[in-house]
Amino acid sequence: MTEQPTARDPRSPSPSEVGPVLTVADLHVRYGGSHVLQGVSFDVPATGVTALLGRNGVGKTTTLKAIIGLAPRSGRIVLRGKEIQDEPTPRIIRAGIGYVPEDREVFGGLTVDENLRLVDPDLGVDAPIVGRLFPDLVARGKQRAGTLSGGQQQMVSLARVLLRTTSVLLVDEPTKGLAPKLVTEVADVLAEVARTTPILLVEQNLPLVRRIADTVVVLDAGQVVHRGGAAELVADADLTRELLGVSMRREGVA
Amino acid sequence: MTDFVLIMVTGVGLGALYFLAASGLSIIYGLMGVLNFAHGAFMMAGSYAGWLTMGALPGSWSVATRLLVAVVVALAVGAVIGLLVEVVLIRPLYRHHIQQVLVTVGLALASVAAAQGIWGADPRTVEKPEWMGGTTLVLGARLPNDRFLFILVAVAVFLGLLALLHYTRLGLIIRAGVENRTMVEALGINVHRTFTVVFALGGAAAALAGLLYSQYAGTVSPAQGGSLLIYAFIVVVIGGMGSLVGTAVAAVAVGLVQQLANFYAASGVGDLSVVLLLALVLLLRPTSLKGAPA
Amino acid sequence: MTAAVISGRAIGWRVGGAQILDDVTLDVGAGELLGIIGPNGAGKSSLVNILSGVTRPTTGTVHLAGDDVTRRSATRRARLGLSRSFQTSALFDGLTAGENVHLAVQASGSAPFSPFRTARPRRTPDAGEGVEALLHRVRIRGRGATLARDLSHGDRRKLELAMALASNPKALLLDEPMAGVSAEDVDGLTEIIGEVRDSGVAVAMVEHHMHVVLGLADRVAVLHHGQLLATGSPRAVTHDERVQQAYLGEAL
Amino acid sequence: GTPGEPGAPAEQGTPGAGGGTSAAPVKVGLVYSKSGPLATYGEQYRQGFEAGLGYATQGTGEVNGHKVEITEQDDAGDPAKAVAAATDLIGQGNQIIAGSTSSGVALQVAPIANDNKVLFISGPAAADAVTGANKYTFRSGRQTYQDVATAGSMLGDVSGKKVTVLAQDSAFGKANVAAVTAVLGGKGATVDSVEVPAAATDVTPFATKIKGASPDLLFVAWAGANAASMWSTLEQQGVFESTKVVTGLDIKPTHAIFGKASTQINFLSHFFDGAADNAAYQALEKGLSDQGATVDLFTNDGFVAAQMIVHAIEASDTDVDAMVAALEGWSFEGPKGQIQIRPEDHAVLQPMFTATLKQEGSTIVPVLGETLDAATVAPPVTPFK
Amino acid sequence: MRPASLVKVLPAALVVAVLVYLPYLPIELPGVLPGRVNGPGSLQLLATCLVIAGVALSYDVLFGRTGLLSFGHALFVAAGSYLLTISLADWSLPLPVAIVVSLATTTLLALVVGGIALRVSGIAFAMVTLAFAQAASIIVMRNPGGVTGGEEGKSLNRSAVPDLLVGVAHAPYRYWLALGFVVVSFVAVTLLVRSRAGHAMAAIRENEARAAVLGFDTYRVKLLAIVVGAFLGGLGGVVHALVLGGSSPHVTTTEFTLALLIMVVLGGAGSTWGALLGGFLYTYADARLVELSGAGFADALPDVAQQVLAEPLFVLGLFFIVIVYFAPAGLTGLGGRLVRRGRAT
Ligand SMILES: Nc1ncnc2c1ncn2[C@@H]1O[C@H](COP(=O)(O)OP(=O)(O)OP(=O)(O)O)[C@@H](O)[C@H]1O
Ligand SMILES: Nc1ncnc2c1ncn2[C@@H]1O[C@H](COP(=O)(O)OP(=O)(O)OP(=O)(O)O)[C@@H](O)[C@H]1O
Ligand SMILES: [Mg+2]
Ligand SMILES: [Mg+2]
Repeated sequence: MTEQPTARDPRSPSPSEVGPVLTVADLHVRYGGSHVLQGVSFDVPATGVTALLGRNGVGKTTTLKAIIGLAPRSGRIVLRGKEIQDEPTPRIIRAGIGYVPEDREVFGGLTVDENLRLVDPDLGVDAPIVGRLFPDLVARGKQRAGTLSGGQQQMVSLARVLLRTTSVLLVDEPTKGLAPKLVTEVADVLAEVARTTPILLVEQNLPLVRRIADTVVVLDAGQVVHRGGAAELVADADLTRELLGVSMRREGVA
Repeated sequence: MTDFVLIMVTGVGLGALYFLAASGLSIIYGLMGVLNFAHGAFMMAGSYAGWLTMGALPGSWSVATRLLVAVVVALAVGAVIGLLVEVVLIRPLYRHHIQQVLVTVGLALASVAAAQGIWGADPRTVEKPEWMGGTTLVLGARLPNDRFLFILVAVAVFLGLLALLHYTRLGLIIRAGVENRTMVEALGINVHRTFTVVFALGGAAAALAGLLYSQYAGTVSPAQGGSLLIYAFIVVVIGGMGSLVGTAVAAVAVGLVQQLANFYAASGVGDLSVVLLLALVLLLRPTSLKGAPA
Repeated sequence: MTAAVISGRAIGWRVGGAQILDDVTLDVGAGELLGIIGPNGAGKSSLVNILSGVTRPTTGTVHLAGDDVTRRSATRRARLGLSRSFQTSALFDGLTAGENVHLAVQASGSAPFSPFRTARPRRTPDAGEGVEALLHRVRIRGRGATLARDLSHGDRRKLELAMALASNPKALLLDEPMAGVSAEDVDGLTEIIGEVRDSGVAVAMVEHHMHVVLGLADRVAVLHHGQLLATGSPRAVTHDERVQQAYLGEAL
Repeated sequence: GTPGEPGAPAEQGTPGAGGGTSAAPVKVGLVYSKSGPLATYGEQYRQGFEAGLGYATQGTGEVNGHKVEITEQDDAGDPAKAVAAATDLIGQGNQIIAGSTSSGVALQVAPIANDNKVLFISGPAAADAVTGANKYTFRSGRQTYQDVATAGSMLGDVSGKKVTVLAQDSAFGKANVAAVTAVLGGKGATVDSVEVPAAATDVTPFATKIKGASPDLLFVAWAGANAASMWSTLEQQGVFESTKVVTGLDIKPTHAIFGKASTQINFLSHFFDGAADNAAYQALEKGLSDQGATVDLFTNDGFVAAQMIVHAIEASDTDVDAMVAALEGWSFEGPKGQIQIRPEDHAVLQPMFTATLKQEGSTIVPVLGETLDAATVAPPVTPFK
Repeated sequence: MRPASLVKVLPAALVVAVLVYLPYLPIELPGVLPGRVNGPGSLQLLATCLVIAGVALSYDVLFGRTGLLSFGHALFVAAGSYLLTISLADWSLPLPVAIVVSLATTTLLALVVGGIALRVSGIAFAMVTLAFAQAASIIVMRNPGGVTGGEEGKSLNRSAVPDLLVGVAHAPYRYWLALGFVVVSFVAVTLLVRSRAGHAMAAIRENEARAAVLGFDTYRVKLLAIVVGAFLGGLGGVVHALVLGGSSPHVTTTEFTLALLIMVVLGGAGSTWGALLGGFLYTYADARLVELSGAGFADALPDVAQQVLAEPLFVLGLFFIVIVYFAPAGLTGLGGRLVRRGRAT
């Protein structure tokens, strides 16, 4: 791999044009004795990709789960002007959030087609968006999702949320365990999706972040320690080392 | 030949009863991973609901009419009990499978004891429509009419459940929810409601089984549900833990084996035939029965 | 016989009417690290499962230190010196890191099972120098008393490695040890795995992080549609056109 | 210092004999099923006992100035609980134990009575083994043998006749088969049996076998579950058409269980409402109606137990051997008629009844057939081991 | 012995000492025990409670320690009990030989039943063990050859056991016998839990698949758990028969196994003290709850409520549900929690 300049889609409006689609304010999460999130606040702009970064275990996944009510939380969460912090998960999802979990979590006993129809009974593997983005899945409509390879499962997991129109997508480490070629493909898919739907993306792969993210939010020790443009952060080697414990140069070298 | 026909038909009739008893157990286990020990209590509730209803309706109505009303009442009672048990007892313990089993064990003990306290331990006779008590002559065998009814109802329940699971959205959600509740919710589906529906369904199936079994036995008693439950368990295990088709096949097999062994085998074998069948299936095809980890 | 510690010969695996693996032959020698790469669904995890004994191949044989172990169970192979990690982590979540390693040490012990032979009490922190040494080896010495479920992802991966090393294996199979590990921890893990290899263990590692594979591997095997597409030095393989097309694609 | 004897009370002195006056109460322990599957039998027994105690003590509740102090304990039909209760009662100075609704309890408590030399009067439990169990064990009811002998009487001369026993494959069923073989086989009948496994849900195969064999007499020994479906199956398969069917008459609530078959069955009976009429019977009826109850099967056993206990205390209020001696050979009038306690094995020689059921309005009532003399149905002597 | 382990042993020693002394304690505890503490009734009740407590502990080896949900443990207890009474009465064996025969046969039975049932896991395992136990129950009920006594049970051949174990006056000795059984089980289970095999059991309970690839022979470890549990359960059956003066078919039933399960959960699964406490309290409550219906406060209730409350299983069942809900770690877990909270404040 070689370093490349940030490839942001020129058509996407700049973040300042519209108000945020999602606002998280003073979010706290406690698991038993441990206080995982200690007052996290940030906005997800109405366009483009916002990357949520941080070392392992700082609470990135927890933040996403807390937003959709899968983690015990307190604080304020506003989706398009509507407070959702007290709603149950299904209601939040239907209010317009799509969630792609960290570990894929496809339904192993169901076929690929059934996994998709769960979201929308009328759209299975023959849905146009599936054919366009994930041609490999189309032929596997009748295969049980549990027998798919890791990458194929990731495809199902992504395809699942794209069947429905949403205000914002929460995507947790979508390229984990994917072959390099697929990483590029997924990045492209996300970039394309981001043209119409804002994405809050958790990702360890900094080159990918640099390529598709507009803004970044960095978590550490349960709090937001940095907010800013993606390009600026990635360009600043000292800052990346300080915030993420790694230098961009090394990471970029293939 | 005559004897054989009689044994076969009553065997299948018995299998139908076993299937009815096992179906509710099987869907609740297969879909929610909850081994419902209170299923026997659900069956007992159905049989007592039926008995009380038939007693409360005006005696001028025909027995068959009263029985029909009793079936409706029992189904409703079973569904409501299943619903309450799910909402009050099972749901808060979600993810703790062993605890769920334990709660149902406690419930089974307490409710049978309660019934014993209220109505006494002795069996009470139930009224049976004239036609069901009669027989039909086929190939020289006097076939009890009620067995035909049981078989008919069992087939209807079987097909209904199968269709529900595979051809409805509810079925799809149920099958997905079995695997990963959280993710179903994260897709915007209210899975709680679905599981409550499953339990209500299981409760209704149990109540129906209980009521029909009391018709078959001619009496209701607190212990009845429990004795049928053992067979339901065995049927569910032989059927492959939660597979509806497997349950149906196993139920018929168990009914037939029991009747044939009781008639043809030496006294003593008939008794243990069902357990022997279980051990045999286990030794020959252990993988088909690999249960979900408790 | 070659000096291969672990080798698969002409392995084929069919399931559900599909040929998942087809005539795959590979060897890993002592002190060697073989990187296994390939597109998703190529059959890498399946191969690891077959080598470790979790699944049986349809055709072909698996040899461990020269012995045919194709018919041996996973447990048996573990006792013969073959360790592995899983693509998704599998720890005893309710036990501390130290206890996890302690169990692994015990599992590999050669003493026959005697129900009433007392082992050391489970909850004491000084449960044996072996445990400490292992935790040290994977750089999580200070976390021995932390419950496994409370460890960070990277530390969990390290703990798994410690458990795999507990039996002093001759061969180690790693299925995507870096998946989901933050950039910072990737370096640490890479170092640890390198040390393990250098201590003379035969390591086979499935991994999608190319820079890790290229940095560590002595040889790389590329699987594609269940077949061996190429084997060779990292440099040779990355420059193979077919590999670039099937696997690497346009690099980020 | 060293502790005293284990189990010894604080200060010496025998409980129950305190004071030394003749007015010391006599303690009697009742261990029976107040709860559990046989609670209905137990309740009848208790009602009968209360009536019997009133009758035998002329309403005073005292014998020779000794108050009879009753302590009740529930065994729930569980021998373990019964043993604990009996031990407790004996430990507290009860020298007389009565009750035992189930045979399991009776057979576990009898040895305890022998071990501790207390008087034990078994209740409704029908097991033959209670008779002749030991010197301290008596019974107040009938035993299986007497039931079977009554059934045999219904066939007239059984010589050369074919008799089949339909019984559950259990101790109770086996005892019945053995008794029929002994009683009727001894008189020249060919006896065979159809034993139904406890686990059988459907009795059709067995009904078919019986129908095929078409015996002259079918004796049905069935306890508990499935009775209703068993009878309707026998009826459906036409067993009644060719065979005379005999069984025991159980308590009132079960009379409806026979369904369509009820009028075709010949019943033998230990006791039922209207089986006899004498002073004791009237006292029982009166005593029961005071409690809001009516005469039924096991009220007799409680009544007779009370009669026996009062008679024993009349002989001595402390010496159990004297009580045993007084009871052995005692002949008296119970609700069923004249009763005698056989000294050799404590068998209770008593009349038995045959009956049929009759639909009367919406209820089914038993009608007395014959009253069989105690001697005709007397079991053979089984001396103490 | 190191001071640390001394501290651990001390409470157990203290409890045992107090229990050993009870037969010399002529005081009354009205309502708690029938009559004097050292009266035969009380000691018989306590002896029964202790035996069942030990049996519950043997069940916990499977359920709490290894995570095996078995519904067939009654089989082994019944085997111990019936084999003893049968070998004493029908085969006229002397007591020591009879005990050895009972235990050896029970262990063999555990090997066979466990060997087959372990071919499946999870709930299926539970059901298979249930089926085996059910078969045994049926056989006992059927009274083959007249040896089991069917539903009437089988009484102990008094002449074959020492006089000290017979008779109401000798209740203290039966009590000590039961206590001895509990101590033996306690020591055996404690040693087992600390052994390599014990650790393997814990590993299997936590994550069986993981334990397998670590190199634990999970099949053998599980079988070992079943065999040890069965051995102790069989020993419990032997002592039960001696304490009770016979075998009763109640110990063959599924209800009995379910009761064991309840006891263990009630006290705290996977804890030695928990299983003992649960077994003891359950048996005690089952025996004494009947008094509830006679208690004064119940008179105010309507008849139906009184009848229902008079069923011990109703009260126990409900109490059990409450425990599962509010104290999932059982009474000992609850106790531990309270102690910790007390220290914290
Ligand atoms: N259910 C839970 N119970 C207790 N602690 C939890 C739970 N889930 C997460 N944690 C803890 O919360 C912390 C944050 O976890 P989280 O998964 O959100 O981190 P992350 O930033 O997503 O890490 P990674 O990069 O490894 O995915 C971790 O220390 C984790 O151990
Ligand atoms: N039981 C099965 N039935 C049908 N196909 C199966 C079955 N098990 C695995 N497969 C298929 O075998 C192929 C290989 O799977 P495997 O998990 O080995 O891939 P992998 O190389 O490890 O991929 P990844 O890098 O994504 O983890 C996949 O295409 C998968 O769908
Ligand atoms: Mg995460
Ligand atoms: Mg893989």
